[in-house]
Amino acid sequence: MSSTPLLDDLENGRWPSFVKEIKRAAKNNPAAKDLLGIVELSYKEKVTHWKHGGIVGVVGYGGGVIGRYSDVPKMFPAAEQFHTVRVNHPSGWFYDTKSLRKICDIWEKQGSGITNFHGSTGDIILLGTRTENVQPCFNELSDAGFDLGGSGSCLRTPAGCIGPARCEWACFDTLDFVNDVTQSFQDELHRPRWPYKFKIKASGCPNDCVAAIARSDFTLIGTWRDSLVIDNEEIKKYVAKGVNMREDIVDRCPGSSLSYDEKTQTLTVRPDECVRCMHCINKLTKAIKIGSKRGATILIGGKAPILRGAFLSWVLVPFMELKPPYTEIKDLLAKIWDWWDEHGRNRERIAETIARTGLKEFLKAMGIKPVPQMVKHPRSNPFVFYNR
Amino acid sequence: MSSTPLLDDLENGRWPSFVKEIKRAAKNNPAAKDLLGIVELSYKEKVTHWKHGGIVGVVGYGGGVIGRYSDVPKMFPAAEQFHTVRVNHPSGWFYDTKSLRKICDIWEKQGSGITNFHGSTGDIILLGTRTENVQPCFNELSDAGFDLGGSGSCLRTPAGCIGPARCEWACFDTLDFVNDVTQSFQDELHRPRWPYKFKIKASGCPNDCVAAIARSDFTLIGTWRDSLVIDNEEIKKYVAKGVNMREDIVDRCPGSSLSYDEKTQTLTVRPDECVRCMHCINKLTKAIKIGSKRGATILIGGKAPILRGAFLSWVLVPFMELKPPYTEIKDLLAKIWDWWDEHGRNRERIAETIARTGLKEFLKAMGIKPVPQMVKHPRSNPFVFYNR
Amino acid sequence: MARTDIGPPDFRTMLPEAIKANYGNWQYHEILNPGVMRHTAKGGAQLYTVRVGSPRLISVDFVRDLCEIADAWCDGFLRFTSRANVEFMTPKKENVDGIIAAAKKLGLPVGGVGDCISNIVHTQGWVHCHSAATDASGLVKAIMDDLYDYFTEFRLSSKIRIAVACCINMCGAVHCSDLAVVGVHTKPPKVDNSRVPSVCEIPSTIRSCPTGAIRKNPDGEGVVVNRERCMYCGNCYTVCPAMPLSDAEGDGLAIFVGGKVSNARKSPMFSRLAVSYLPNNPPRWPEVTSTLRHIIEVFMTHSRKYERMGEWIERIGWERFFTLTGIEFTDDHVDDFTMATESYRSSMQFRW
Amino acid sequence: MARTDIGPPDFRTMLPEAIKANYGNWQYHEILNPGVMRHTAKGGAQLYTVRVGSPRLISVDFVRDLCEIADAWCDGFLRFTSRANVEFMTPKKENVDGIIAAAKKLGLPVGGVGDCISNIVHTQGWVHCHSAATDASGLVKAIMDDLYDYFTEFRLSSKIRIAVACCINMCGAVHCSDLAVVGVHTKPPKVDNSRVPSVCEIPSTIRSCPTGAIRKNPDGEGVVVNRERCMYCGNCYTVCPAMPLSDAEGDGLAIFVGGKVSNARKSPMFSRLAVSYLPNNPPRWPEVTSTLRHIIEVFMTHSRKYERMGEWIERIGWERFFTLTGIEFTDDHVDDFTMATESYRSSMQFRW
Ligand code: SRM
Ligand code: SRM
Ligand code: SRM
Ligand code: SRM
Ligand code: SF4
Ligand code: SF4
Ligand code: SF4
Ligand code: SF4
Ligand code: SF4
Ligand code: SF4
Ligand code: SF4
Ligand code: SF4
Repeated sequence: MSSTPLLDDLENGRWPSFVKEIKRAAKNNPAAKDLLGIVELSYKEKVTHWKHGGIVGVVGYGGGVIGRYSDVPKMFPAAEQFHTVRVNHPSGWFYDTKSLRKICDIWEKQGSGITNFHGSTGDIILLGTRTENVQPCFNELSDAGFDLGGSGSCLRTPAGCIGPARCEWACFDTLDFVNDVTQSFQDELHRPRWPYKFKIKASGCPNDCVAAIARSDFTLIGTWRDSLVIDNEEIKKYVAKGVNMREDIVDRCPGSSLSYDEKTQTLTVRPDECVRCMHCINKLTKAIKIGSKRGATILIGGKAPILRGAFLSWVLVPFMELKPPYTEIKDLLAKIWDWWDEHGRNRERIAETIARTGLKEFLKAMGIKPVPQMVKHPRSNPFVFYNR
Repeated sequence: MSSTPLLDDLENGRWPSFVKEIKRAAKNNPAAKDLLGIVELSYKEKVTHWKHGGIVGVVGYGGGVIGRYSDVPKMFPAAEQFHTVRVNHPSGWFYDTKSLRKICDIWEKQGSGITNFHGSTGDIILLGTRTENVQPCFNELSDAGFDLGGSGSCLRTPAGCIGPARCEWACFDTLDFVNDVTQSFQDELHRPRWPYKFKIKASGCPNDCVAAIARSDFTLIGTWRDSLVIDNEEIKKYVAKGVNMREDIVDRCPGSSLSYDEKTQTLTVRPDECVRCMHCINKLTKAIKIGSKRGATILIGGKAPILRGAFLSWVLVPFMELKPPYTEIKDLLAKIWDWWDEHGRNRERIAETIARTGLKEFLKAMGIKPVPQMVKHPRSNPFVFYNR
Repeated sequence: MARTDIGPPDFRTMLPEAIKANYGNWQYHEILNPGVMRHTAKGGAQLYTVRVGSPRLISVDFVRDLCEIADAWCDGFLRFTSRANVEFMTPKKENVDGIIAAAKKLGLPVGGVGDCISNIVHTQGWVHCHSAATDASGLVKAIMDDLYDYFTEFRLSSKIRIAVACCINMCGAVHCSDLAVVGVHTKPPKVDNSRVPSVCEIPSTIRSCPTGAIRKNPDGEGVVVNRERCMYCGNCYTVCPAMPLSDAEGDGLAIFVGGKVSNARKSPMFSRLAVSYLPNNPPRWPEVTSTLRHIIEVFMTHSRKYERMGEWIERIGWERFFTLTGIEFTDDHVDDFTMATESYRSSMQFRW
Repeated sequence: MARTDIGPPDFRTMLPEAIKANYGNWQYHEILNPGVMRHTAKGGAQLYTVRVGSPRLISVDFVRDLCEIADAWCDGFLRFTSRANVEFMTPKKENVDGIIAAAKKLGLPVGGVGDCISNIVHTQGWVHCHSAATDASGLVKAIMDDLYDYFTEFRLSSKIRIAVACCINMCGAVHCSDLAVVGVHTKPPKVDNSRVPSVCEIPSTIRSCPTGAIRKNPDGEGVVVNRERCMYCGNCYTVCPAMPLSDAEGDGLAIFVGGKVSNARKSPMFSRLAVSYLPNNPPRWPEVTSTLRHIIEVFMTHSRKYERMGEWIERIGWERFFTLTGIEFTDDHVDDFTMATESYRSSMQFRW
């Protein structure tokens, strides 16, 4: 009988199997083989067999590697140390096969041969290596032109959507921005020194294809200031194809900003009322285009629920043009980090620091004038700290 | 020159003038006259001239009178003591002129002759008397069939809308209920012994004409369980009169539960989707009637902003039939007060106690099963106190 | 000894015959004009109601005046509304004009029914309250003088409910009104440490402060207030009379907008801060009256039929509310109280 | 020494020619089928994208397999998506079938574009994390096996975005997903006081607890946990390794529903608790897969075109969600965390 009956079951079924993948790696890698044993044990016992952290790293960096030790080293000695190496992906997760193959070769040699393309922050996750291999692994990656991503209380690997590389709705160059900001803040990324982690994500339009508003402390989402553009010849074609303009487009517009004339088959927008939700544009890709005065909204504070409950990022700057060298946004980032460094408590994300001190204080420190776009509604309580 | 030039200005203008009223009382009442002086002084200096409380009352009661002293007794001796007597109004604020005249006579004799019909809790407010007159005033009121309302940390004077007396939408007998509950809890009303005040208000339907949801700790609002009833003959008449059924009725229905057929001029409701907001009923009074399985929703916690911010009452029991002797609701009230007495801190309204301990705990103590109608949405955080 | 705990008179003794006979049997109503409505009962019986404005702060003679009208036209009965108006009811159509004439003779406005601005729910102010940052009756008089025609005529396509409170205790439904004016203190309490030890319980005074701004006086008896942390709520003053907040210079008015309590169309909503400070300018408070009027006029121009203030603002967005009214948005509008984060916008949906 | 701080390779070196040439110049796209879309640039140039599912937890050989496809059909380039799918792009229409055939040969599903259930965003689980209450890769495999046809076929009229996290740290976008599965601990940490003093900093361990459940051990060294106050968040364990929460009996799964991040139609929304506990039942977690499938089927029956899960629930109301799905509403659903009151309903608008 197989020693991993529970995992074996997960080789069946139509979706590609991670168990098959671990087994493929296990063929010529003892660590991968022992990983299989450890995971099978967890499947049987319904508890994890990984121990809490342990500091492992490379010379000159404070992060980028997650130390990991199993609590069953006797049973599975080859996977006793199973550290993760986070490798910073190229913007948009584009690769040439030469680079990919290079990474594969390095990892086969220096680690378990098991990986995640990608971790949910965006890194290439090289899963499972021993302490003594960490530095050589890094050296080889560096020679191949790759560098580590973030871990610990630092800037985490920024990520962005595919943007202008393939998407007609990109309101700024997400890829260039992510690349530029990553390169500009290498020190912040590799040497943790803040109260806690800080994530940056950039989506080219309000569809937010990297879930930036939910998963990054500093969120950029593309938008535009003028009107979307309607091509009514194309609208007619959609109508001919059976699109119900009223029910599926006009009635679903959250700005109540569209009108449709059945007779002339023309769709009109009241630009002042459009909230740029993307719905009509998404559904009528040939007929409706985004506006041309493009830039991004900056939002702040997105994070998972530990400890005060989850936050979605809040509007901080409704509109900013985003052009290289991105000076304005880099200055803002520096200001934010300074403030957070000074006011943030240990293990307090920026949203929690702002929640504790009040958005008002934060805005003041940033020199940003409050505007109604920052709030769902003004305060309902009368407890104003008047400065009179 | 007049000694009250600022107030005199408020005798001008089309809206009836309270200054005229104070002056009317002042004609043969020195306290009223001095009140005028005190208020003029406030208008000049822009500060209040009333001092903080002082305990004044009648034998056997702990509340019903608000002690009030001026801080300018030398200037205005007749209004140095200017206590308020709160008199419990009859349900629905209905009066026969005999009773009203009786109150006038008593107040002319025992007080300033100045009054509010009514205070915003609902009492008749007799404004301005001296300590030695308080008991005689009460005695005479009692002889006339009136009693004091609430003040202090007790049950406050319950109030309700006009309900079945004149309104076709009353889903329960607000007047009888208010009267009954007031009579049943005289002890709780007159002898403060709770952490803080507790208010009850009853509106006969979701229009909430006494703002019960905003102003009472314990809120009853009438509703029904079956379908509203549409009379399409009357609908046709409204259409003939120019009502735009689609725009003004169907499109404004928050339940998206109405359909209108232009051809047959018929309006239909999907009862399962109707959220009983009252809009269509309000606007088409002859054509649409409330359902016939009537009762009330009980909500809890409405209050003003001191100290944790204002609360609107929260749904506690989505539906309860409300028929005399109202045993179920009285039992619930008793349970709530017991729990609050035990768990509430000093000056903590019931909403604040619930907010502090969690609705879950409160429901458990009340023996009420949680239902989705109590929440806007289930929790988004994963921090469940599992009881496994 | 007087009888205690008798409670209020049974309302049934206070109902006119026309109501008793049709109690719970009403079928529909019609609003005939801003001051008059007609209710029809199942049997066909009808009841006319005439609504009349009142300053609420009145003399007993005013009440007697009302009694005279009721005796003349309404079989000796009348009622007050939840907004301190007076309602005269009669089954006789022919009595309506008599009631109206009698009210007018007394200088009382007839109106407030239907899509009107009805009477203002208000409070005590300088007339009776130690907490007051302003007067209530005077403000209401000034406002209603200005908005008088909105009470007596149909100018709106929805109700506008106004409330006035003289301090942030908000005795009334200020926190859920279409338009609300609230007296605010903007200076910390003036601590009189010569009296604090004798008239106040120090520990409970310290505990009363929601922001922890009060601590023991390090230099002697009594307490001190940390100005930076004080949000002028007045809770300390309620507990300790030797810490009044009133200040001729500092006290002023804030305006809140967009609240409602009915469930019609939209669920109940809180009012939100529109203007954080206007000067306390008796006897006419022109800054307040003109701001209210201005908001109402902008609302009338831009709102849809039936739309309450808050529904309108929700539809157009707060950014448009501020643009259209020209009111400045400041950091005072940004919530920093206990539930503040709930009010921060996490959406790309906004207007410029 | 290796060079440090070189950062990632410049993405420009990783772009195929067809993209470089039309960078920022795309005009529109069409979804040709669940696995293929075509983007058209302003000049008329076209780009075909074939999307292929991946288990994310893969071997280097898997990556090499992908490279072979890319070399054969895509000039040696490929990319991954934000949901760990693989995208093969080519300007040549005739290459599309080749890519699809090659992917299928490797056993990889083609799909996930448009109104599909795309790949699941997930985390480490028992494969690598000390915090895990469950496995992630295994859950995803079990779920995607069950929902396979939703990936490869158009069965929906909107996207359904699923996320899986192995503990409430929620590494991913669980808190804003149409459907989310989260591993939960339901027993307090098992304090090993023989190790606490040596491996943990006691004051910061005590401070780490958001509910104040941890205090010094009154009977000796280390700390004790007040069971009543523990909400199993695991924050203490992050700070102090001698307090693991894993428990074979207690650990289980919660399901959250109705979140989204796009701004299309409705603003971003949080996911909300639908099922507070399902047993941890590897390797197939049948209770989880069947619950998800059931919710999806109810959603499909009752939702409107384009409506995301959360939009649907908002329209019909949570009460109907629970009725239609037959999921029991319990006190676990009632929030009692820091912002709980915001979630309590202050409205008469509800359905039976
Ligand atoms: C007399 C009074 C009840 C009482 O027991 O005293 C009353 C009586 C009626 N209300 Fe009211 N409402 C009364 C205060 C209220 C309040 C409370 C308040 O103003 O503080 C509200 C809630 C306001 C809010 O949401 O902020 C209120 C919200 C309504 C509504 C819902 C309006 C809306 O669209 O939101 C209706 C229906 C309508 O007008 O379409 C209504 C309808 C009615 C009807 C038509 C009911 C009926 O069939 O008799 C009554 C006369 C209409 C009118 O005044 O326009 N009544 N009504 C109150 C009169 C106050 C006054 O003097 O002006
Ligand atoms: C007389 C009246 C205002 C009026 O002119 O109508 C009034 C007057 C006072 N209220 Fe009030 N409240 C009055 C209705 C209200 C209401 C409205 C209601 O009951 O429908 C509220 C809002 C609803 C609520 O209860 O939350 C209200 C919320 C407050 C508060 C804030 C309570 C809170 O929890 O937020 C305070 C402060 C306090 O209790 O210390 C307060 C305190 C006070 C005190 C006792 C001042 C104090 O700090 O001790 C005022 C006495 C004034 C005086 O000298 O007469 N009053 N108070 C109302 C009672 C008349 C009556 O019995 O009919
Ligand atoms: C490739 C990818 C971006 C990337 O840089 O990797 C991407 C690419 C596209 N997205 Fe996306 N989205 C991608 C993740 C997302 C995400 C993030 C996520 O799923 O975690 C979202 C937010 C989901 C949410 O709200 O929870 C997202 C919300 C959208 C929407 C809005 C859908 C909605 O109605 O809410 C559209 C427009 C539409 O589909 O109508 C869209 C449209 C598109 C378009 C059509 C844009 C374009 O013109 O190229 C792309 C292909 C459509 C498709 O996949 O159906 N994309 N898209 C991501 C593919 C993930 C995958 O493998 O499945
Ligand atoms: C590897 C990864 C999951 C994955 O399989 O994809 C991951 C793994 C861990 N996360 Fe995460 N997080 C990962 C993306 C996220 C994300 C998603 C994102 O970045 O877009 C989130 C939600 C967004 C956010 O940051 O709030 C996330 C929220 C957390 C949290 C909760 C933080 C919070 O403030 O709520 C923790 C707890 C902590 O920091 O102590 C955490 C902690 C951890 C730790 C370090 C466990 C711990 O307590 O020390 C995990 C290490 C597992 C391991 O052994 O490798 N991880 N973590 C992701 C990083 C891969 C990468 O670099 O690409
Ligand atoms: S976020 Fe917008 S710009 Fe970026 S890929 Fe998605 S749809 Fe395109
Ligand atoms: S983008 Fe959204 S808000 Fe703007 S017109 Fe289109 S559907 Fe309406
Ligand atoms: S709350 Fe309803 S029942 Fe009561 S008076 Fe108002 S409309 Fe009539
Ligand atoms: S009462 Fe309200 S929810 Fe019900 S059908 Fe009428 S408008 Fe719609
Ligand atoms: S609002 Fe304030 S000042 Fe006015 S009566 Fe109430 S407690 Fe007094
Ligand atoms: S006014 Fe309020 S915040 Fe200021 S000291 Fe007093 S209790 Fe504290
Ligand atoms: S969700 Fe929890 S268990 Fe899973 S990887 Fe993140 S921290 Fe580890
Ligand atoms: S799991 Fe969370 S709540 Fe429980 S003791 Fe640890 S930190 Fe406190």
